[in-house]
Amino acid sequence: MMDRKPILRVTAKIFMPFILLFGLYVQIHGDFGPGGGFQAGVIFASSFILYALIYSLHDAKLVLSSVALEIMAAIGVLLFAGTGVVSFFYGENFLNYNALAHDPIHGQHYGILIIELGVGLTVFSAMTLIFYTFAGRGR
Amino acid sequence: MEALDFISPGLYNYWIVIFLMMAGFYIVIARGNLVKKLVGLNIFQTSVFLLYISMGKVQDATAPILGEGFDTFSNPLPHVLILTAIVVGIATTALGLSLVVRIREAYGTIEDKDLLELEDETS
Amino acid sequence: MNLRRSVTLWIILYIFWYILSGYHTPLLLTFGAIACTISVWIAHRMDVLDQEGNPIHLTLKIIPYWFWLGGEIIKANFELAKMLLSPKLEISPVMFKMKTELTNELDRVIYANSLTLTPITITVEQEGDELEVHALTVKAAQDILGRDMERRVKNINDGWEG
Amino acid sequence: MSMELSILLSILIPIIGALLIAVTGKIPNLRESVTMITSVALFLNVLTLLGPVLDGERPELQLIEMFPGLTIGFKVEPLGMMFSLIASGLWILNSIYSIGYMRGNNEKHQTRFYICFAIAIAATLGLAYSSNLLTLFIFYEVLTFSTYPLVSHKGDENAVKGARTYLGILVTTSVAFLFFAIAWTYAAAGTLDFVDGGILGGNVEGPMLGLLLMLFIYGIGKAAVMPVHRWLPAAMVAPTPVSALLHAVAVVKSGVFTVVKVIVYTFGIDNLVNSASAGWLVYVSGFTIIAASMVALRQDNLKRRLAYSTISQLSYVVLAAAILTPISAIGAALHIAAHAFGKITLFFAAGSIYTAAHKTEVSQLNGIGWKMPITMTAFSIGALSMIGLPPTAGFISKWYIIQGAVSSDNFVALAVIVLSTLLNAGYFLPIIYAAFFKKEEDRKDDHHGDHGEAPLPIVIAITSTASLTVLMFLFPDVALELAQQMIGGAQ
Amino acid sequence: MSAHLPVLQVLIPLLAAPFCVVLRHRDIAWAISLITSLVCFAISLMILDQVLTQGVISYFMGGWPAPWGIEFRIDVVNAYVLVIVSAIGAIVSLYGRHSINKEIPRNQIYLFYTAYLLCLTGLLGMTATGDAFNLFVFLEISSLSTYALISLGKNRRALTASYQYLIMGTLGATFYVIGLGLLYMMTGTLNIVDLHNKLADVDGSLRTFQAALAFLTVGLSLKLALFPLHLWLPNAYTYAPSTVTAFLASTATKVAVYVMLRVFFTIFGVDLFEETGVPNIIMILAICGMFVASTVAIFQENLKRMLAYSSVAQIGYIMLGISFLSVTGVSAGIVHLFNHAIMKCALFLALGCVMYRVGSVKLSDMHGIAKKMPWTMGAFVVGGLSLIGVPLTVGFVSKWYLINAAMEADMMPVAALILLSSLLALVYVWRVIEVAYFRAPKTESNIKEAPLSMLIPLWIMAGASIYFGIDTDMTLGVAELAAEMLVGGTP
Amino acid sequence: MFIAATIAILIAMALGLVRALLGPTIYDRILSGNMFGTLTIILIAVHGFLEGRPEFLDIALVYALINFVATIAVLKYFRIKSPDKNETLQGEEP
Amino acid sequence: MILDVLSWIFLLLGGAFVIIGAIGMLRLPDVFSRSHAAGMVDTFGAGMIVLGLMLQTGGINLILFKLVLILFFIFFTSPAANYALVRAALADGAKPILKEGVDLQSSEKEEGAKPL
Ligand code: NA
Ligand code: NA
Repeated sequence: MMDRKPILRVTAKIFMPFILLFGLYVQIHGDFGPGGGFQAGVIFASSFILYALIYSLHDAKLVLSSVALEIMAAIGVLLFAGTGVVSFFYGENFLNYNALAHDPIHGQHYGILIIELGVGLTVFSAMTLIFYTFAGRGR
Repeated sequence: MEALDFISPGLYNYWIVIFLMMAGFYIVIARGNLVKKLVGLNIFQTSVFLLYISMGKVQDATAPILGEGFDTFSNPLPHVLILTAIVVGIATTALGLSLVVRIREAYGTIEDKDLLELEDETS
Repeated sequence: MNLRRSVTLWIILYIFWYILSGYHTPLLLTFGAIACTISVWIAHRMDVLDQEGNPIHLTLKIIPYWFWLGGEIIKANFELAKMLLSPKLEISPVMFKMKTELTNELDRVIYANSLTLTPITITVEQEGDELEVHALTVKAAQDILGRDMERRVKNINDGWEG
Repeated sequence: MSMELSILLSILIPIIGALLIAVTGKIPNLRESVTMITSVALFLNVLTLLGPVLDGERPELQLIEMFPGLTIGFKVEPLGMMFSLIASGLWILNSIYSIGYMRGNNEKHQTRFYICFAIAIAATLGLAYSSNLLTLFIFYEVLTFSTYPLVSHKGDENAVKGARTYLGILVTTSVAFLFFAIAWTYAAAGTLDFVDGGILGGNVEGPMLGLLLMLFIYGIGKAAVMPVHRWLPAAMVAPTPVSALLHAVAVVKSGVFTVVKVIVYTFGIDNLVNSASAGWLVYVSGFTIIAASMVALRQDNLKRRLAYSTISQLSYVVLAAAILTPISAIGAALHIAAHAFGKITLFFAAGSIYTAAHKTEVSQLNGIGWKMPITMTAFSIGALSMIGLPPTAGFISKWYIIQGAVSSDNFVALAVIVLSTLLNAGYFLPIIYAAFFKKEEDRKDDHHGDHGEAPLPIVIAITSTASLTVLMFLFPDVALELAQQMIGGAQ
Repeated sequence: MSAHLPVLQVLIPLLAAPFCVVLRHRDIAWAISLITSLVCFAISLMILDQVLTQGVISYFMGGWPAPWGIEFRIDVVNAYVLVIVSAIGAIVSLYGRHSINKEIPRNQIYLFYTAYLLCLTGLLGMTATGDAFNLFVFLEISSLSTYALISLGKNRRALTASYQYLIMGTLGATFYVIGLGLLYMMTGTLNIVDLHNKLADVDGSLRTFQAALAFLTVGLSLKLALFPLHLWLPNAYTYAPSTVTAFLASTATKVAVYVMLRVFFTIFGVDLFEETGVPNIIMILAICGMFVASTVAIFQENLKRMLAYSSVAQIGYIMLGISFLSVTGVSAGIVHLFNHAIMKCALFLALGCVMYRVGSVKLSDMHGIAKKMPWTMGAFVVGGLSLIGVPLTVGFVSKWYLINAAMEADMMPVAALILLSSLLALVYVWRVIEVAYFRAPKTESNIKEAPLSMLIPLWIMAGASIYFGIDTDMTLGVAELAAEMLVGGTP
Repeated sequence: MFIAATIAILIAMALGLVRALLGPTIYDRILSGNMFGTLTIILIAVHGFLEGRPEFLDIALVYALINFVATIAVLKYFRIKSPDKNETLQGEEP
Repeated sequence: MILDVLSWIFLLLGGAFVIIGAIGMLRLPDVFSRSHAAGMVDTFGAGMIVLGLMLQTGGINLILFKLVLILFFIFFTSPAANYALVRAALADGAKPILKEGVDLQSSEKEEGAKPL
């Protein structure tokens, strides 16, 4: 299949690393503008979906299996919610990261970074998983 | 530029919002194909994104993030809201599509009309 | 693993990161390094790290080609615009198959995409050395068969043996 | 034994009985013994309350307070006392009769029959002792539902159809009208308790009071005021002991009992007299009396004739209450008892004829009086009571009603009573005449040509109820005392 | 830790859900969801206690004050709803194991519990949050997991039902967000209390308020299945796995009603709400729903579908109560929220037992089933009586309040309509009772009573629908407090 | 000038929508859908400038990516999903 | 100032071509010929507008870079998407409307390729 579509294949090959990196860029820079995790997740998932579309679902699953994705989604949720819980133990409210570092500014940054990472992971794995089931069933 | 005021942000947006809403709603209701209904649903949801985009400058609230050398956004709220709404929209669409695929597997069709006939037979 | 390509890709990605990031704190630069490594790793797992996927060998020679192509695109666009705006839509669509002399798959793709990017012609199918093209006018079809563009694509890749 | 406990036991004894019947269902003799013991125990328990009530005590028991002003509670007042005595007393006789009837006719589902019967009795006693409208309503509905399996007992299509009509009319009217009226009463008066002199005085007035009364009267479908009487003929599909339960022991009695209670304790007689919005009730009940009698006249099926007679007799009670004089109210209370004894006798007789001779039509009864002398004598006593002739209970109650009508110059009521007496005579006397003085026709296809008196339990039961009908004429003291106490409070 | 209860309430199920995915074993997943829902229930009780003793709890995410940070704000109203949702969640988890193992493919069971916990998260979050947009997010979490849960049903029609619900639900949610967007444009805030305060200062025309309210109302009406926007509900309830149906029927629509209460009374306030004219429309639709849905229910052969239509009717009662805009009416609505949750849960759990043993919930497959499954059908009857509104069940309490609210508002016809529609409920419940109790089984089969692990939760619910029908202190007390707060206009 | 560009884009979008509605084949619709997507990206970019909100560019980029992936996905989906070719090509169902 | 003027020119040009391309979408007869017009909008029209925006960024900065990215992205993916579409249509059995009786062979130059 892949040999018969050189135009799409080459385009995808060239772009893939950049899409992935752009996803990570959005992820890391999420705290400068809100919502980074989600966008990153979407971008990352898009790259996997593109890969599965142009190559095959089988190839995509070799790169990242369904089970791995399910567990990643779970970890994502745990990261998101679990980080908030940490603040309880410092006597702060949920999602208050002032406690996470010595000064509140850094604390907030780390907190948001981890949370966004959780969101990104969840969004990415959920979207990819749904695509897997969707594409896998469709034949 | 006064003649073009009707397209200035704040007005033309609303016409698009209303148009998309109507169009999306119409497609959801009138189309018999399950995928097309989902497309309509997406268009309908898009109208919401536009609605929230067009109120970007409603209030001068500041972001609740402590500054560290870089500026805070003037009103990041709609931004967040749109993104959230988009997440929800995508998740819904994805779930909808996977349902459609399974419906196709189970019934062999994704046309409303045929589905109704098939369901009447079985029930 | 093709180490040379991995390293070059990593470097390119890191430059990309550096420009995009804007905030050059140690933390973010470290994150950048990690991000680039992850990207390269996944790319490697996806098996996209070959001469097609990472055509660093073309970098210099392709830029003049782009300028030339840009000119062609502009010309063709104006031509198409004229056709579309004239009251009589004077088109004479043709579709034909041809064999390209390009031996390298990447060159063939560049050629096919170049055809598509300039209006009036589009590549409908490309498989091996066989190309199927749809052209809006007979003249454009004949221009293609004149092989000017094909030669220029061949030039980009001159001297490189894949 | 405290009186609270007696009240509680009045409801619990039949329920415990029902449970024991369920347990012993596999052994018929044991099961029937349980029924008998339970019914006797219940009657004795009810009797313990009679003395105190006659002495002017009003035992109370508050069970549950759902929310302020809305309780499940009991209070034994004279009318309820009288009703509970009738119901629990007749249950004993009815049980004796049932044993004979059910065995004699090889009926199925006998266990279910006795269980539902016991529950119906429990509901009746709960209803009789209710201290407020809500409690009364609950037991009213329990009574309806517990009698459904009894009415549909035969289980064939006809029985289910009749039972559905029975249930449909009773429930619909009770929910749509009675419950609505109760809710209205609560909204207006803030309470639902039965209070001497009524609770609505000053709260609802004028035409609205008439409307509310109408909701009550038609909501109490068990009183069978036309046109909500249809359930009663429909329920004739039931076995005879059930008919007796419906017509004499529990169901229709609950209806007229509720009507009297509502008029006396919720509206208050004085309140109604003053507002003059109850006048229509005389006409409605009068019409029912006459119309039902005329329908009865044309029925050949004996039980159907009795059913229409019941409809007519029930409206006597309603009419008596509607005349709105103390004397007529006493008549109403007495008529509940009188009709109970008379009508149960008549139904026992009908069942007895069915069991022994398998006859159901009036036209088949020629000469039967000589084959079944006890049954037909009892029947005659019951019929006389219905007509209102001495020496039967019906005479006494009718006497009070007429007195009430005369004292309040209510000539419409008077005319109705006179006319209906003629009609009653018109549909009962021919039966008695035919039974004793006409010759039986020879019919070759009749395999039951040779028969004697009904089984012994039936004979015992029927003799007892007929005796009660006469005894109440001879010794009306207790009933009269209770009825007078009821009115005494209202004045 | 007690300061963090509001957020823990939502967070615990959210954190538990991924563990079901990671651990992947069906029994472990069940254990996780059971423990989680029990903990949630305990937390909700603690929260209710806190609210009742200390007043409103306000919890700011991340410590930022309103309107920037997301606030969890819990007063009597949502403390009450939290208890309902988490109680039902606990019962359903307790009940579900056998039923789920039977109805859902083995390899999908862990996903079922994940979706279930996420659904619980969403519902609890919707209830706890004080931020109108955050509410939307939780709404979608619960909705998406609901679609997934429904699609797990055995019949292939579960798929189309889920799809249908997805379309309607998403339309509803989008309408809600549009309405919210309009409010946000007027006020610049999304915090519910803040919205209330700022709306008072907005000098917009009535039109703009109407537009925003219309969007919100239509959106929420879709979610709570207000007639005629209920079309998704019958199929969804019918074809979802039994456990899911029980859970959804008693929580999802209830939470949507709660949100509607918030929008009407907390955000807009009684006066503005009344001015828009929306209450009248709701009243009319509610009454239409009561009748149309009940009538349709009568003709259903599939009992899950019958109960689904009954739910539409019952939602009509709730909305009717709210539309009176009086303390009594809103109390009736709120208390019915609780009561209906209990009774519907019992009913659907009973059907789950039938499904488990018989493999069908069609009426024609249930002839004489009461003999084989007496406990299951007993609970069904209790639930059914409650649905009708029989005294001593929870259904009576809410209906009594509802009728009183109608009387208070001088709307006698509405009160009458409430009663008439109860009759329709009686008809469809009675159909089942008649078939289950009075019909002979079609074929001899060795159907057994459901396992104890299903019967116990079932009877907890059935018992609760009697207990709270008698002891109304807690339910009515809280409902009245809540109603006073909502109608009184103190956010 | 931004506004002129905005108007041009909107007009083009409207025309594209007309084509999408006219069809007649599913591919015409996808084609105009894709074009619509591109125009949306440009519109977001221009709008960002107009509003002085350059951070909208990120959204535009993401949107461009999704637009591309979606187009490929839809094409793949429809080709697989049309056992009866004529029906798909006629586009509109009767 | 010159940059400004140039920028306006690009923006207007882009706008014009976007509209012309859209008109082409309407006028051209089949999906194959329409894809030319779509390509015009996607690449040239969009590219001109982005170019116009790039000149407005006032120097080399992040915004410029992101616009370049957008431009690159569009230019790389548009032909691929276009190709995928046309190929799919063809594989699905769509027949392009062609001018009849054209013999590309006859007008062919000596060294030119032969159409198959
Ligand atoms: Na071209
Ligand atoms: Na092109």
